[in-house]
Amino acid sequence: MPLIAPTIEDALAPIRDGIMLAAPREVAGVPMEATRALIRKGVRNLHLVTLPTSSLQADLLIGAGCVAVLETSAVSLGEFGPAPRFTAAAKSGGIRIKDATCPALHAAFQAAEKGVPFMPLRGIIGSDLLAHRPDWRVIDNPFGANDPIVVLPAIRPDVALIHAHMADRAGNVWIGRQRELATMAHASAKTVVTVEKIVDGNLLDDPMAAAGTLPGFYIEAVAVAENGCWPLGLPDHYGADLAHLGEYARLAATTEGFTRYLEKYVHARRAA
Amino acid sequence: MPLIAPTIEDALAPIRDGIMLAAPREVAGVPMEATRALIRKGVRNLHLVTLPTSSLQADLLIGAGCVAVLETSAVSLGEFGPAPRFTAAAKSGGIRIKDATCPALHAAFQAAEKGVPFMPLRGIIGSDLLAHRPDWRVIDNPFGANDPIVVLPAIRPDVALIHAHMADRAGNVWIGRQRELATMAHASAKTVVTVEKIVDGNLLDDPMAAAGTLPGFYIEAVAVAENGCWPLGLPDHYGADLAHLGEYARLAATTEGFTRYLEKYVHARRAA
Amino acid sequence: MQSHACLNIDTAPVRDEELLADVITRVIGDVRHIAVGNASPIPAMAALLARARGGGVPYVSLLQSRKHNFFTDGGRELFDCAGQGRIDVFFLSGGEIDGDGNVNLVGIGDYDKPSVRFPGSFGSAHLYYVVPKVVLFRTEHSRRTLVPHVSFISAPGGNAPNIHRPGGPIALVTNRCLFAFDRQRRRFRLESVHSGHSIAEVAEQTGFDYDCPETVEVTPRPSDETLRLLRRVVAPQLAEVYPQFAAAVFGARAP
Amino acid sequence: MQSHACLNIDTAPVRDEELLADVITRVIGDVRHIAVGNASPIPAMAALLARARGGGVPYVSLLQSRKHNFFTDGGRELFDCAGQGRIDVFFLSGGEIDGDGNVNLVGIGDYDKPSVRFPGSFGSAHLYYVVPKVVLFRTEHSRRTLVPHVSFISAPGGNAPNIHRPGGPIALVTNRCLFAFDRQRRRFRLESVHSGHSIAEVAEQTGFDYDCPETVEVTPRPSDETLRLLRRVVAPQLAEVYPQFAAAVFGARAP
Repeated sequence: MPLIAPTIEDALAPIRDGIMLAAPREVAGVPMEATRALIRKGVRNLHLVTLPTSSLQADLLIGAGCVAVLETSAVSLGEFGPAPRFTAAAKSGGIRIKDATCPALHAAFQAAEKGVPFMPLRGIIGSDLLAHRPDWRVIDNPFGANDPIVVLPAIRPDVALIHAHMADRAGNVWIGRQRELATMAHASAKTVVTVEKIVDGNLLDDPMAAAGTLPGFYIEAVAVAENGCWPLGLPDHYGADLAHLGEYARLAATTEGFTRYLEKYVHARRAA
Repeated sequence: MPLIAPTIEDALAPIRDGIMLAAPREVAGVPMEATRALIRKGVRNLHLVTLPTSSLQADLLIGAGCVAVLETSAVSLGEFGPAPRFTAAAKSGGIRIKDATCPALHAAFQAAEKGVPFMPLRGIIGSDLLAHRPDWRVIDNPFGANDPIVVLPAIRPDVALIHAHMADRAGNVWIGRQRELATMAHASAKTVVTVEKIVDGNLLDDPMAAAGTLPGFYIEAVAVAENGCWPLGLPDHYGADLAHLGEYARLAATTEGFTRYLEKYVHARRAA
Repeated sequence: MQSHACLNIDTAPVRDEELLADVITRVIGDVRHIAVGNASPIPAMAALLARARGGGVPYVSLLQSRKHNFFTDGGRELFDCAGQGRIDVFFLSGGEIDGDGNVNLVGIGDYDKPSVRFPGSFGSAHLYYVVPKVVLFRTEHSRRTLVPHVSFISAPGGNAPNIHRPGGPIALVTNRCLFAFDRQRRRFRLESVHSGHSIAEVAEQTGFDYDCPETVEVTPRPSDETLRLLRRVVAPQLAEVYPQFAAAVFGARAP
Repeated sequence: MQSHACLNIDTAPVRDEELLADVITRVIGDVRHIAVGNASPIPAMAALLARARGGGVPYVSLLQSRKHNFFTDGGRELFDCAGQGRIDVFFLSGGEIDGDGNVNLVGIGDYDKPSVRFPGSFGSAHLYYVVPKVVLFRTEHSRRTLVPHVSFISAPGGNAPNIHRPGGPIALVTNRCLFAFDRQRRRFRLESVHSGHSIAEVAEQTGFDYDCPETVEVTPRPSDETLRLLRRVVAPQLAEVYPQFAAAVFGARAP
């Protein structure tokens, strides 16, 4: 049975130095409160894999020195410009980047979900991505003739860390339309979740709610983190804090500014 | 935009002789009223592919002479015993059977959903299924050494025919937990739906409903068929008519009995 | 009917189905997740019994149930879950089962015009390979069902060493006895004979060769506590998915 | 602010963004489904304009929108949908774009220690291959962005004939002009130059070779009806996904 953890810190216990950690895309409800707790915990050498892209979360973890390897299709602050700590680390060689393309990450997680060693994907051939991904291969389509196709090895993260609107006491988590969070949990050995709230009853008992529910069976621990995506938004529930994101973009443009940001918004603020 | 069809017959227009028709598993809400309408329409030479199994629906279509090729992991009446018309047709060679195994059909539909030509699957090697499926291949796992693995070609049906609890006027269909119905629609060129009712408003506007909704984008036509799964059940809504299924099993045991069944329950009864 | 059932519920004699469910539960041992496929009421009883004993542990997934089934990702989730290594126990039956642990769910005779046709292979050609503990189950123990060699291998009892196969059969439970399966040797061994049946009868009714130790125990009778759980907790749960079976065996209806 | 915007809404001069959206909408033509990825406000304007003109047709999917997005199968649905051949139009940009139609979204210089790093390839290395009409879009038209050869090919403009590739580029829209792309020849042709810009300026600012006809038209001004739709219908819709952009360009906020 999933642990309904008293604190975010308790829930984060499975996230240790050196593991492969799966992170959701920037619009899927990003566990930012948990991310700040991870930085406070001082986790190091993460292999961070985003499904398939990231914004503030990856930039913050990279800037705080938590990441050794980053597997992603893109890291950007969107309307607020390039992700400054990601960009700086890439240019200095401070992290190793495994560049991917969005559907390749989706497919590789689905391979793990299905327990198969690989998944084929159209495209990619002729892209320089291939040259830098020796773990990707090109085979002949067994059902074609002279039809090369890329195959991608399964991605099996140690831990997936996600945020959602609500969970029940059996650890069932309502993820709504963010179906890739289910795939992420299926593909990962363990899944840690923060939620806005814990609700009474069982989400699986209501057919309408059940359709958007990730079963507790796949969940290691759940902790409450109200407003847990701040300063990003939670789809259908609250928007992003645009002023704060602007402040982040300005501060994180320099190492010194980023350090001040960390002190002010990460280290000085304990989890609520 | 999807057609909100005035009658089931109108919605079934895309289902013509000789097409590949995808059918849902026996517990996913089977469009039985539409199936009876198909029999009345006299459709012939279907390549019926079940995702992944079937019960009464396949037996009825086979018995009524609508099916030339059947691709399935199993056809059975469950507690009511073997599916008599399927069994008889198999023994007489009246239909060509492409025997599969459940996850192979799921994977092959997912291959079509993803636009890839094939999908790998563990297992199957050493099964006689392989010998009878020349369209399935064994390749070496490109990421392994001396590690044979089966690859399955994508299944791209011409039409998927499904039933669901409700749709809205934009043709969005609430399928709930029956996620394979989404995959079936994604994999198929066209999808025809019967529903218990058409509701006001847009299902995609409510995050809770949206999580279980198949967008109208994928839908060709929707028609209302109240109690449309009878005598099978619709999950979460109504159960199977056990007495009727018992009667079917008894009657369908012989050709004559099956003919009487068709006359009484299919030809004599027009769609409501 | 209800009051009549209540009077006798804890004292009625052990039913065959109860004995078999108890045997299966014992064979399964401690696990995290038991899944049960279509048309398997006695394995479903066993799984629900295991959970009743464990106070909610292990997870039980009855494929055709809404209540005893946490899957929300459609029909594929069972197989994906197994592929992930997250299903510990599954059950398979067969129109034919042979001494190599091969199961036949397809038919007998020429594939294109079989003399006997079974429903089809269901998920066997995948689950048999990836679920660590597959329990074979067949209530008709005869030379017709337990054969020297199956006519069609829906799923084999074993594979060459280079074939990825973390799973496979651990036992075969019939109406007469319990066989254990040795995966290394790909061979059954008679483990216990159910009360009222004999070693000689098993030999007579089994079409394949198997190992038979000098002494074979009688399958233990289910404990009173087990019978209580089966009758009071499991039977009503079972009635949701197997109404005809539950009514016939227990006189039980879904709560 | 609101009343001020209302006073001028239909008579304000044509904004650059409006011209570009209009050009893109024209390039797209009649289609069933336009999808727009991250950080693409002007392509999003164009897609919403196409739908406003069509009275609800074509389908428009703005990846970061909740309202203008029918996807319910998670982040993969966009790519699956494209793989199915159900997305007719997509937009790509690039830190660098070259005359072969190659786009670079990764960086410049040594891959392990680049002198410039872009966000990453997003879905380009798949969508560029499978979407029939990909419109390249870059508002900074300079020799820095439109280069002879990109440093890193995130996605190529073309492939060898044996590579499965139903999709690819049809045009490149910049702040100065519209290029059409000839897939057979893998080469751009100058199609029209926006008002206020010149053929000579385009030649001066473009780092790659392209075909330049004898006469090149001036990009037509958006019609009054187009401007009305952009300002009254599209701008408020855009504000949901691109609040900063919509506010800066139109003074518009989400309804």
